Amino acid sequence: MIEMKQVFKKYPGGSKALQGLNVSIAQGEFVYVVGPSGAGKSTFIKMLYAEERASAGKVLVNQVDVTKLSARKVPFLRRQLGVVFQDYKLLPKKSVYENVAYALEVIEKDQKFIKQRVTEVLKLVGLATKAKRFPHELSGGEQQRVAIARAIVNQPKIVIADEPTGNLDPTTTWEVMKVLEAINAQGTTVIMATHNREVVDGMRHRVVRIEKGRIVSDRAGGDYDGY
Amino acid sequence: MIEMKQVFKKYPGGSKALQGLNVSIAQGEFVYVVGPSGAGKSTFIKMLYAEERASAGKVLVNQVDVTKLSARKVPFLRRQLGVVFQDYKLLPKKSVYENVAYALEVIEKDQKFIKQRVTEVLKLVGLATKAKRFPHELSGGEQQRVAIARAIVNQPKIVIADEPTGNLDPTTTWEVMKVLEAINAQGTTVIMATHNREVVDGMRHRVVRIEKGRIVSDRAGGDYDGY
Amino acid sequence: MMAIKTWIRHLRDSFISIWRNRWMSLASVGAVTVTLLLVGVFVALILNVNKIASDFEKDVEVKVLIDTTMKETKALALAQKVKKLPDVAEVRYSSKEDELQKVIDDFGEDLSLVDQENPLHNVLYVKATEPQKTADVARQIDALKGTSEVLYGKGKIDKFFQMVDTTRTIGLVFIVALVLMAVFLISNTIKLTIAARQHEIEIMKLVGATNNYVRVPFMLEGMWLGLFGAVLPIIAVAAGYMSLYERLSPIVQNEVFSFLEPTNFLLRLSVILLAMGVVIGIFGSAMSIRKYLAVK
Amino acid sequence: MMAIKTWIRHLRDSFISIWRNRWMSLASVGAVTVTLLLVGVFVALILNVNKIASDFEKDVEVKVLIDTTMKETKALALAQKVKKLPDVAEVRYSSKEDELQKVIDDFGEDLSLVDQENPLHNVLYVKATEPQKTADVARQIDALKGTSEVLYGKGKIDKFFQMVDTTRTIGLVFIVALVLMAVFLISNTIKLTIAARQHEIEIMKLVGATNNYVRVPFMLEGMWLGLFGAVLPIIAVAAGYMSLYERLSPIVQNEVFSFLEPTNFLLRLSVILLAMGVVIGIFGSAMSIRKYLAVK
Ligand SMILES: Nc1ncnc2c1ncn2[C@@H]1O[C@H](COP(=O)(O)OP(=O)(O)OP(=O)(O)O)[C@@H](O)[C@H]1O
Ligand SMILES: Nc1ncnc2c1ncn2[C@@H]1O[C@H](COP(=O)(O)OP(=O)(O)OP(=O)(O)O)[C@@H](O)[C@H]1O
Ligand SMILES: [Mg+2]
Ligand SMILES: [Mg+2]
Repeated sequence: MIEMKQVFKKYPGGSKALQGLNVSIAQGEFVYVVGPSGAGKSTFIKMLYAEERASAGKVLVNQVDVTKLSARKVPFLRRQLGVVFQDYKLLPKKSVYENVAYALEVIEKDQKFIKQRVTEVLKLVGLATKAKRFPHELSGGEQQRVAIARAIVNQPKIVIADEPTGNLDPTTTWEVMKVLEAINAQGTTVIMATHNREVVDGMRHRVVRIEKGRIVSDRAGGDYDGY
Repeated sequence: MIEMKQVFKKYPGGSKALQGLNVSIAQGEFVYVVGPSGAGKSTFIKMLYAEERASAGKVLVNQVDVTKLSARKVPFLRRQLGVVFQDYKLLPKKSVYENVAYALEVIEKDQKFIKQRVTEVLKLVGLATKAKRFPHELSGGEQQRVAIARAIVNQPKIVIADEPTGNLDPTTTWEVMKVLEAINAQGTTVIMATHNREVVDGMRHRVVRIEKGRIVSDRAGGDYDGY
Repeated sequence: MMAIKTWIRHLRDSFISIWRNRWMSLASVGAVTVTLLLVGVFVALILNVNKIASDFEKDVEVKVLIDTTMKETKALALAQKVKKLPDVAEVRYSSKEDELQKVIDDFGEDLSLVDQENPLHNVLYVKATEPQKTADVARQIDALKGTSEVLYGKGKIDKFFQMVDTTRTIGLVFIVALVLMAVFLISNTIKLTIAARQHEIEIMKLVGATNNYVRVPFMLEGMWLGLFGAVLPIIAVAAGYMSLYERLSPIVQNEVFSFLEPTNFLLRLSVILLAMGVVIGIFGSAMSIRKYLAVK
Repeated sequence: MMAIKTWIRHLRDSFISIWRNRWMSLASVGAVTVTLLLVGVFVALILNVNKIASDFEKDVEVKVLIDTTMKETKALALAQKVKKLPDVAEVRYSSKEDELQKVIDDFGEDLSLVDQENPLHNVLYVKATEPQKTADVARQIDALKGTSEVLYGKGKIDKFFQMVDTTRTIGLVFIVALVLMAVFLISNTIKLTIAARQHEIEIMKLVGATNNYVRVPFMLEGMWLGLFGAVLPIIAVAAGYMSLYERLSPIVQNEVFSFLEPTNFLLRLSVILLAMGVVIGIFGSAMSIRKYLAVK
């Protein structure tokens, strides 16, 4: 389903974020990506939806090599994925509702369906009453939950979340994790970069640890520190 | 030092973020502010440096009522505080070095002093090698540490940090906490909104819990859940 | 190609976006308005100057002095003959008495006191179909019997034609330059408003929008900005021109020139201004957005 | 008030900012360039048209027909007398032979064949110090002995003066309108570039910068944008005007009008363009930034 082979990424500035990363993730898996700040977790994730292109190596998503994907086809790759960005990336001039709806509008869903589905997802993340707010009128955690809602709204086969609980209190974190568990139980692949030891240790799944651009440990049902 | 009396905050949209908040923090204290997402922690903090003005009540910082402070005097209030914003608020067109230096430039420090002090602080947060990078060329946790460096660079009497470790791994979190402990030991007041149970429980200080815009518990040396 | 519901969405988004960015929208519309006003006013001015220059040019005529020996009836026959020559547009006969009156008008009454026979010729004034053919016509007439002299100010007229031509060329250069400047200013403004929204465009692409899906609402927005920006200039230029035309036309009605007739002229000018606003709005948006659409 | 090191910092920041926002800076400079070019070219044009109109106006003269009985020497004495009248600037004597030659030039040789005494008058051509005093002067001369008739085209001249005045007024209106438009377009562009950086301004304020500390680099930046934007128009207008002046002046050197002499005129125009760029740049920035400086 997802496979990376000897992936290197060197940013224009010169920093080597990925240095020969190999990993393979099957459909339906739930994978935590952990590691120190600046280890390359976000870069690894950005490879998958082509926000950044690999300097060398192969990145296969659903049998397609993302590194060779033409610019025209990138949007169609992204529609198969739901991404929670580390910095949320909400559209500042669109309301909460519109932000979430946008992901369905680009795939030309019907207005009626959009309305129903967006309302449903907003309820799921506890923001039903804030649909008409604009991002700058929300608390940090609320913004983060909008980003999560947008990522899952079109029921993608793969959900990629970069530090999706950094601004959430333990209770809300737990609710969001239950949502991710639920969609994973329905067969969705979930890849989640996180620093939250409590989550990783409390809800056991495969843990991939990245350090200095390389995978240093990878074990199913492991804990945050790699045991 | 810091005192709030019956503070209410109603945002233009109509949401009531603070509903009669009373608190008093002495010089040199270390206070965690905890509570669920959307409880009003950031709003509480924004009152202190006048990013938002209270709808009613008194906010005293160093004997000055912030709610009545004229626009001209606000910058001088802010110079006495070091603030880590929840969304970092780094200047996108300034390098890491320049972002941190800016807080010293506005108080018209000498170039030589600035250079020495900024270098020192960047080393403290582990970013000495990334001084010339721009914010968008940093990882999430690196950006967060730049924000922390900027907040402490002018050795303010009060440091206010809104969720300063949300994007940091446990190790880096621990290093940052040690920095905050150290400046607190030197007599600086530290007020920190956080969701990190590990931190709150592991490094005991006064814990103020906000829920629905009110303080629901306030105990010295308490743990995250208010015991 | 694109579903109707998608078009409706784009249309809705373009309006919402103009409203939510109303501060910037207003600035853009303002810039378009001022620029098109400039274009409208100067184009109207320049085209009228050109028209007037051409009117003067068309007024150039050949003066044919008829043999003093020729009788008036024969002279009129000659006029008919001249009229039939190729490239001759108009022939006007002026008797020697008329001519004397002119001399008197110009040089004082004392000439009329001269108590002798009128020494002047009967005269034909001839206009060529095109001013540039004046010299040709003069030569042909000179070859006819009964003409004692053919005057048309040789060198002077060439110089005059040259001046009119220069005026016209300069006018056209000005119009082209103005239009180019307008294109630059308007698309530049639109570029700035779009640059300010670069971040939004990137996000749209990151959540799976195709280039077209991102581009269309921006292009529609550019279209509206151009359209709204064209309205005021059109009204102002039309109203201003009509009022000036009505005030100035009576004053110059006995002169050899006249101003461009408003109805037709204003209609065309309005269409041009509107088209400029809309086209530059659409393409300005499309161009400016391109660099932000490139996938990294 | 502000320390020198702070000024140096602001200066440095303004340059750095222009460079880091080079894309927007270029767009702004481009807009300023085009706008000032427009102003420069049209101001040069309009001022020359006004100059030419005035030249024509100054060419208006009174034609005094001297009694045929008066001898030439006496006529010259009369000329001296007229010269001393108030408001008279210039007196030119033209003998009746000269006058006859003119008639012949205008109406064909046949008049010269008239084998009788020249029926024309000796003539004085008189210019008033100011064209508007022509009527006065004419009246005074009429009162003198020895003048048989004083011609100055009464109604016609008034109409001509009126036309010249209208031209001049329209010219001034155009210049004022152009300048206002330029002010709007330039400050509008600067407004857009600053609006795009609203977020930065807010952050600066949040970390303790005073309004002035935030404002000054932006104002300096505006100044540079205006300054850089004025360079090209100044060069283009100066070079263009000088080359046109050199090419056209010989052609019109025998006419009653001439163009504005370049040295002085261009110097002033350049100063004006530069001042416009710089002043609008500075104040445009200062104005646009104001609303983002308001503390919440
Ligand atoms: N656009 C960029 N240009 C240059 N260097 C970059 C860029 N983005 C990231 N980097 C660098 O690449 C390295 C890996 O960054 P990445 O964002 O992948 O880290 P991360 O593991 O997500 O860290 P965090 O937990 O702090 O978010 C870091 O050292 C960072 O400074
Ligand atoms: N600018 C605003 N306009 C309207 N409502 C706002 C605005 N900012 C915050 N709010 C609302 O006020 C409430 C408190 O917000 P605040 O940011 O203080 O929460 P918080 O405790 O910091 O939450 P988090 O932990 O998620 O950051 C929330 O319900 C939020 O939606
Ligand atoms: Mg990251
Ligand atoms: Mg908050």
